Amino acid sequence: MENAFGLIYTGDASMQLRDLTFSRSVAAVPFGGRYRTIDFMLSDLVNTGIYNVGIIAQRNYHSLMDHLESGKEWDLHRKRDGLFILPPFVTHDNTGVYKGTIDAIRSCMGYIRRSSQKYVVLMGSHTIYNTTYNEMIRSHIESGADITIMYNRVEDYDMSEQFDDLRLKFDANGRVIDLALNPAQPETNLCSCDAFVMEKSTLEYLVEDAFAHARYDFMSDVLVRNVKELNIRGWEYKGYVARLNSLNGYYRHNMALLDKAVSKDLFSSEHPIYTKIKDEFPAVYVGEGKAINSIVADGCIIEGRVENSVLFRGVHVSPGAIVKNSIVMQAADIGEDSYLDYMILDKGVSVGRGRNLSGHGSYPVILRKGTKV
Amino acid sequence: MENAFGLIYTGDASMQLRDLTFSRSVAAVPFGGRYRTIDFMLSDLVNTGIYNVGIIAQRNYHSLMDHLESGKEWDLHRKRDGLFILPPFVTHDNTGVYKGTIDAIRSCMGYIRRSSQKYVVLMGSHTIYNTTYNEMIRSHIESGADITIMYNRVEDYDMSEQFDDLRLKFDANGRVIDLALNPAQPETNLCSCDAFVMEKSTLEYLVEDAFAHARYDFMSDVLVRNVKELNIRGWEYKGYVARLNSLNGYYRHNMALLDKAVSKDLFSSEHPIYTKIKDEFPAVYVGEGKAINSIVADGCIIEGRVENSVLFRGVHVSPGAIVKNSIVMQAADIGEDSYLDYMILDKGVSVGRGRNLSGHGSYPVILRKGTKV
Amino acid sequence: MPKKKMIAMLLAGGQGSRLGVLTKSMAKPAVPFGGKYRIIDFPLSNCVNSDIDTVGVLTQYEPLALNSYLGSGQPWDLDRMNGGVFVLPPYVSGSEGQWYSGTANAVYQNLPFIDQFDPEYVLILSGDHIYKMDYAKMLRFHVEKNADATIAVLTVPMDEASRFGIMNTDEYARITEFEEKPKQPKSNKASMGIYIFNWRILRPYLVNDDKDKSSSHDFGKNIIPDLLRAGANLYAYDFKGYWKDVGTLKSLWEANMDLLGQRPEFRLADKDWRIYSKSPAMPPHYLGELADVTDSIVSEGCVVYGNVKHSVLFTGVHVAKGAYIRDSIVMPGAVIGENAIINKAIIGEGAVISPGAVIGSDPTPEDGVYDTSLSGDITLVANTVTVPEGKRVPVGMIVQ
Amino acid sequence: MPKKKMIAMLLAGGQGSRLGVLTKSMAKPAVPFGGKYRIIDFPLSNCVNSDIDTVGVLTQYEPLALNSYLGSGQPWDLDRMNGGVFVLPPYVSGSEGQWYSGTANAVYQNLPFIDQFDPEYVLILSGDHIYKMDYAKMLRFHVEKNADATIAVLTVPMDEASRFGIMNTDEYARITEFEEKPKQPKSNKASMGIYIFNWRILRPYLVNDDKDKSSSHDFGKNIIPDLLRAGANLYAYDFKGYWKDVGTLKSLWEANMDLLGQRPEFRLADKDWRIYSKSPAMPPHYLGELADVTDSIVSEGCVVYGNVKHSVLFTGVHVAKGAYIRDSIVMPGAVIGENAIINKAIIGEGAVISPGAVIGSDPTPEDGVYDTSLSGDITLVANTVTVPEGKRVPVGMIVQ
Repeated sequence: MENAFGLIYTGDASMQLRDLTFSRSVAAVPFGGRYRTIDFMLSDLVNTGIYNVGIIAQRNYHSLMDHLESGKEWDLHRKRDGLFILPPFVTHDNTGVYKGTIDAIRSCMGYIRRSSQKYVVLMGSHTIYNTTYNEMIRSHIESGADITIMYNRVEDYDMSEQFDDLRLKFDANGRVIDLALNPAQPETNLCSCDAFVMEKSTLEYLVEDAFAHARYDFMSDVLVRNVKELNIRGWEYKGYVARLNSLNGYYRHNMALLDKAVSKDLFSSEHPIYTKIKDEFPAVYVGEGKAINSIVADGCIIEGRVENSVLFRGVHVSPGAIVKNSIVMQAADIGEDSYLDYMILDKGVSVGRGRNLSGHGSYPVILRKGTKV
Repeated sequence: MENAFGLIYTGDASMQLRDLTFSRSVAAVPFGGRYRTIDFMLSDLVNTGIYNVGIIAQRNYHSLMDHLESGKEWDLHRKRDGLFILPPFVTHDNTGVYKGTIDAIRSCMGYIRRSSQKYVVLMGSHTIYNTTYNEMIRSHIESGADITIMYNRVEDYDMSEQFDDLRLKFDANGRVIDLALNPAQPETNLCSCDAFVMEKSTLEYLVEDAFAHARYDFMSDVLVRNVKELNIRGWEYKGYVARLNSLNGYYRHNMALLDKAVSKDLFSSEHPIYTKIKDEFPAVYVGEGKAINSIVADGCIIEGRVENSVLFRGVHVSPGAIVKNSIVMQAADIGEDSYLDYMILDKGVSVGRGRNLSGHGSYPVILRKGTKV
Repeated sequence: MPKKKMIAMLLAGGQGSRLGVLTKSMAKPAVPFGGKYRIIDFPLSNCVNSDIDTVGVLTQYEPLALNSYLGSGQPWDLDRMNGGVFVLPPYVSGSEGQWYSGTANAVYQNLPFIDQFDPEYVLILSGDHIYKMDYAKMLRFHVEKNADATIAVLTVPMDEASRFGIMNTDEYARITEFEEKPKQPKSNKASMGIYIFNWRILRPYLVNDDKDKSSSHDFGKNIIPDLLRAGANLYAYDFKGYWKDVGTLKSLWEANMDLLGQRPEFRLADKDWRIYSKSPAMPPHYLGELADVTDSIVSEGCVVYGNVKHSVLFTGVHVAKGAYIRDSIVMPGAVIGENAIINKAIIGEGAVISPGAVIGSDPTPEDGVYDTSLSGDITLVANTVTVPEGKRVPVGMIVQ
Repeated sequence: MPKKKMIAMLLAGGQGSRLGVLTKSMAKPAVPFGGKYRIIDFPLSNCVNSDIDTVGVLTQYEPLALNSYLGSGQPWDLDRMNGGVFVLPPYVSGSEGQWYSGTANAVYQNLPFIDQFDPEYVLILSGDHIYKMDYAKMLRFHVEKNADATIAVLTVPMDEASRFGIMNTDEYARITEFEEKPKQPKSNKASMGIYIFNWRILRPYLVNDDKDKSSSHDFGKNIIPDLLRAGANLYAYDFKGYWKDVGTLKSLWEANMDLLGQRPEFRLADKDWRIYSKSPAMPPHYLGELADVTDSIVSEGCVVYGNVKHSVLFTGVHVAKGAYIRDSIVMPGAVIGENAIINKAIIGEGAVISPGAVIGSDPTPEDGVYDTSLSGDITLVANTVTVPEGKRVPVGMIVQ
C-alpha cells in the first residue's frame, strides 16, 4: 500500500467533447467498449495500492454517481478510507459552480485534511493511460521535488485540438525550468499527462495561497507562475496516452484500440481496468452476423456486419445492417439493412430499418443519447 | 416480500426543528441515542419486506448521503431494486428547490415508472413509529380504496406545535368523508401518520393531474381537495407515534424513550431498527460514573453523573460533571465539574470545565453542532 | 436471526466423476459453462430471481474453486445481512467429524444451519443442472395444493423414461407412486431433483433416516419413498422449459451447443431472467481483420484472428490466425495456435493448443451444416494441458 | 488473482475443551468477549488495522456459529473483491477426505488456497488470543532482519517461563534455541503462537512434515524445531503490550476484568486501533431510576434496574430490580431476575437466572474492593440454562 491518496478533478461539462458531455462530465464519458474514463483513473490508483480516493464532482454528476455507487467494483467500499464523492455544496450563497480548479480543491479541504496519507496524486479526468504510480512516487521522494508531473512525449499533437496542453522544459539536472500552457509554438514535445504528485501539505499550502490571492487555476496560477520558486520535476510515462481533448481525439483514441499494441497498453492484464458490472450475457454471432477488426462487448447480438468499429455493451446489429468505422455505445439498436459509416452513437440510439448515415473520417457525426433515427 | 415500493419525501430544511436542521434535512436529525429519523422509515419498509426504496432528497442532503451510503446497513444494497437517493437535478433552469411535494414527486417520475411493484407506500420523514405495512397494504387491497392513510388517535396534541396536521373523519363504512389540514379546531382526534398506500398508477395520475393544474402540495391539493372524488380509507396504528414537528416535540419524544412502554414500542425486537454501524466500544462506567433513568449508547465513557437523559454514541462525561434532563448527541465532550440541565447538545459539542448551562422543561436550550462552550 | 419463508439448500457435493479430468481439482458446480458462467450460476440466479435470499451450498469435494468463486456472494446479490450464500462443509461436532454420505445426510448434518432461519419451506436443489426456473411459482403451487412436499417434474419422451426417476400421479397431480428407472414406465414425468418440503414435515424424516443404518441417505432413494409410504401429500409440479443435467462430457458439450443458433434451445439473452456471474476484469473481445466467426458465442477478453464456427469461446481465449474451430467449446484462457484445428471438442481452462495441432477429426461438413449429434465422440483436452506442435489428437481421446 | 504481499492464516480449529460447556456448540473463536465482541474479532481487527486484507480461517469444529458470524466479512471490511475472509474447512480431494490433524497440517491442506495469492509472506495466527498488535510492524522487523521466520515473543515473569514455549536468542534477536515448557528456562521470552514465514521457505517444510508419520504436524512442536535444526534464520520479535490466551474459563474471566477500571489493563476505548465486530440491531442501553452501575461495561440492548458492580454486561442483558451482580461477566441475552445474586461468575448466552437465585458466594467485600484474584473459583452457568427461583449455585460449580 502506498502512503498516498488520490484526488480526481472531474471538471464541469467540457465543450471539447460537445454532445458527449451534454448531460455528463468528461469523467463519465464512455470509452473503449465497456468503460467510462473515470475507470482508468480509479484502476490506476487501486492498482498502485491507493485506496483513499476523493472525486471532486461538479454539476451533472448524477451519471457519475450512478456509475460509481459505493465503489465496490474498484474494491473501494471501505470502512477506513475508500471512495469519496465530493459534490459541490449548494447553499443559498453557493451556486455549485466553482471559479476554477483551485476553488474546487479548496472546497474539499475537509476531506484533504482528514486523509491520513502523506502524499497526494492529483489528477484530471480527460487523460487516459494505464500505469501504477508507485515508481513515480518513489522518484518524487528520491528527487526531493516539491511537485512531480507525469508527462509523455507527443509526436503528432494536433494543434487544432489543443486543450490544457502543458509543456515541460527540463534543465540538465531534470528540474523543470519552464512550463508553457497551450503554447502556440511548443518548444518541447514533453506534455503533461495531467497527474501530479506532491506532499499533501504542499497542496494545502499552494491552494490556500493561490485562493488568498484570487488565483483560481491550478495549472496557470500555481504551476506555470511558480516554476522558478518550486522544485518541479517530471516522471516520464512511456505507454499509450489518450487525451480526450476534442471529439476527433475521442474518435481517434477509441479507434486506436483496434491496434493490438495500443489495446495491450491500455488493457494490460497485469493492471486490469475495473468497471461497473452489468451482468450481460456474452456476445453472440447469429446467422450472417460477422465482425472484423472490431471491438465487441458483452450483451451484443450481431446479425449484421461490423467493420473497424467499437461496440459497447448490449448493441443489437440486425440482419443486413452494416456498421463501419463507428463507435456505438450501450444498448443501441441498429435496424435491418441500415448503413452506418464514421458515426458516433451515444447511449440508447435507435436506427431504423434501411437508414443510411455517414460521417467522415475527419469529422465523425454524433447522434445524441436516446436519438431515434 | 410485498408487491410495493417505498417513496420517502425528506423535505427541505424544516424551520420547526430550528438549529437541528440548520445543515441537515429532518430525515437526518439524530434521534434516540443512535438513530436518525430516516432509520425508522427505512426499517419499517425493510421489516415489511419492501426492498425498493426511493428517497426524494432536496438541498442539504449530504449528511443524509453520508449516513445512507450504499444502503447496506438496511440490507438495501441490491442489484435489483434497493436504495435510490433521488437528488434534485440542478441545471441552469432548475435551482434544485421544489415548489412542493407534488413537484418533488414528479421530478422522480422516472424512478417511479421503472419500479416494478404495483403499490407504493408514500411517506414523510418527520413522523416516527415502528410497524410493518403488511396489514395496512392488505386492508388497502381488501377495502378497494384509492388511497389508504395511516393514522393514530392523538390525545394531547399541542396546538402551538401544529404542523402538517391532517385530521380524518370517517363515515360509518370506514370511508374518509372529510380531511382537514391544520384545523384550528380539530373535529376529530384521528391524525394522519404521514404514510399513504396506493397503487403506483394512482400516484402517477394524481401527481401529473395536480401538476398540470399548477397545484403543488400533495396533502392540500390532492388529498383534501379530492376527498369526495377519491375513495380514501384509513388504517389505524396503535403504537407510539413521535411527531417531530417542533423543537419541544423533539425533546419530549426523545425523553419519552425513558418510559419502558414507549421504548418497547419503538425498539421492538421483532422489528429491529437498523442504523449505520460506527464500531464503537461498549459504554464504560468508570470511578464515580453513574447513570440513572437514562439511555446511553455505545462509545460513551461515563465518569460523572447522568440523570433522565439520552446520550448518543461516543459522549464523554468527565468526573464531577452532572448531566440532567438533556439530550447529548454524538461525540460531545462534557468537561469536569460542569452542569447541564434541560439542554440539547448537537453533534460534537464541547463543554468546558465548570460550565453551568440550563434550559427549562418547556424551553430546552440547544447548542449548535460543534459549539465550544 | 429473522425467520425466513423459504431457504434453499444446494447440493454441490458431487465430485462429478463422469466429467472426468474437468473436475480433477474442482467441484462440478464450478465447471465453466456458456462463455462466462459456471454451472452454479444457474441455480443461484434462479434463487435470486425467485426472491430467495438464503442459500446453503453443501460441498465437501475440492471446495477451493467454489469457495473463491462464491466469495461474499456479491455477484449474485447474495451479500445479505440476514441470509446470503453460505458454503457448508462437513464439520466436527462433539469429538468426531463425519463426511457427507448422501444428499439427505448432507442436509441432515446441517439441521442447525436451517433451524436458525426457522423456515416454513426448504428448497432442495442440485448444482449440476442448466435451466431457468421461477421457484416462487413452484412454491405457490405447493401452497395451493397444501402439499407436504412438491417435486418438480419434466415431461420426457416415453421411450427415454426408463432412464429417469418417474413420478406416477393422479388427475390432481398428486404423486401416487415413485419408480426409480422403471423398466416399464407408467408415466413420462421425470423427477428433476428439485424439491420443496415443509420443513416441519421433512425434519423428522431426516432425523429418522440418519438412524437407519441400511439407508443410503438419499432424497430420491430414501426420503421420498419414506414419505410416500407414510401417505404424505406429495405433488408433482410440471416444469415446462429447457432443463439439462450436465453431468457428462457429452451433455455438457450438448448444453453449450444448445445456446447457439437463431432460435437457440436455451436463450442466455434474456433481460427478464438474468444469469448472474462473477465477472473477471477483461476488455471487450477483439476480432481481427481476417477473423471469421460464425454462429458462435464470444466472451470478454477473447482475441480472435482465426476461424470460429458454431462454437463457444469462454473469457480470455486467444485464437491465432489460420486456426479453425468448429462445434467446440473452448474454456477460459485457452490459447489456440496458428493453423490448429479443433473439431467437436472441449478444450479445458488454460490449455494450450500449439500451432498446427489437430484436436478431433479434420472437419469435413460444409459451412452451415453443424454436427450437433451425440453420436460421434467428443474429444477433450484437460485444463492447463499443452498439446505440442503438429500433434494429432484422435476423435474421442482425452488428453491430460 | 493479483499477488499479495502477506496473507494471514488464522487457526480457529480448536474445540477449546478447557472452556468446557461454553464451547459445546461453537468453536472457541466464536466465544463472546468484552461486551459486544467475539474472540475472533481481535485477530481479525488486528489484520485489517495492519492492512492485511486476506485471511483464511481454518476450522473444523462446529463452524456454524463462526460461519454465520463472519458472513461476507463486511463488518471487518473484509468483503474484498481480491481477498477477504475465507472459512477453510477440511475437504475431500481425489477420493477421500482428511480432517485437520494439527496446526501445520491444517495449513498444509490449504496449500492451494495460499498458492493462488502467491504471497511473499504468510502470517500464522491463533483464534484465541486477546491483544492489539500491528502485524505490519512485525513484518518490517522480519524484512529488516532478512529472516526466514519471525516469532512474536512476550516477556513473561521468569518464574512462570516454564509454562511457555521459550525462545533463547542471541544479542541480535536471532533464535538460537527453542524449548517447550523448559524446567530450567534460560530466558523469559515466551512464544505467542504468532509467526511470519517467507512462504517460499515454509512451503517445502509443510510438504515434508506431511510425509513424516511420527510428526504431530504442529508449528511449535515440529515446524519451528525443523527450521532451527536446518539452520534457518529465525528471529524473535519482542511484543510490548497486553496479550492474553483466553483458553480457560479463568483466563477468559480475568481478561474481561482487565477491561475495567480507570486505567484498564486492556483498553477497548481506543480510536486509533478500533476493534470491529458484527453489531446486532439493538437500541442503546437503558439504566432505570434505581439502577446502580459502577465500574462496569454495559453494552447496547441492556436494560438494568438492579445493581452491577465491576462487571461486564454483554448485548441485550436484562437485570431486574434488586438483582446484584459483582465481579462477573454476563453474556448476550442473559436475564437476571429480581433479587438474584451473581458473584464472580460467568453467565452464558441466553441463560436465565430466576428471581432470588444465588450464583457463587454471597458477596462480602465492600464497594470498591473487587476480587480480581484468580485464587477463588469461578462459577459458571452454561448457555441457555435456566437456574430456578431461589436456587443456590455454590462457588466453582458449573451448571449445564
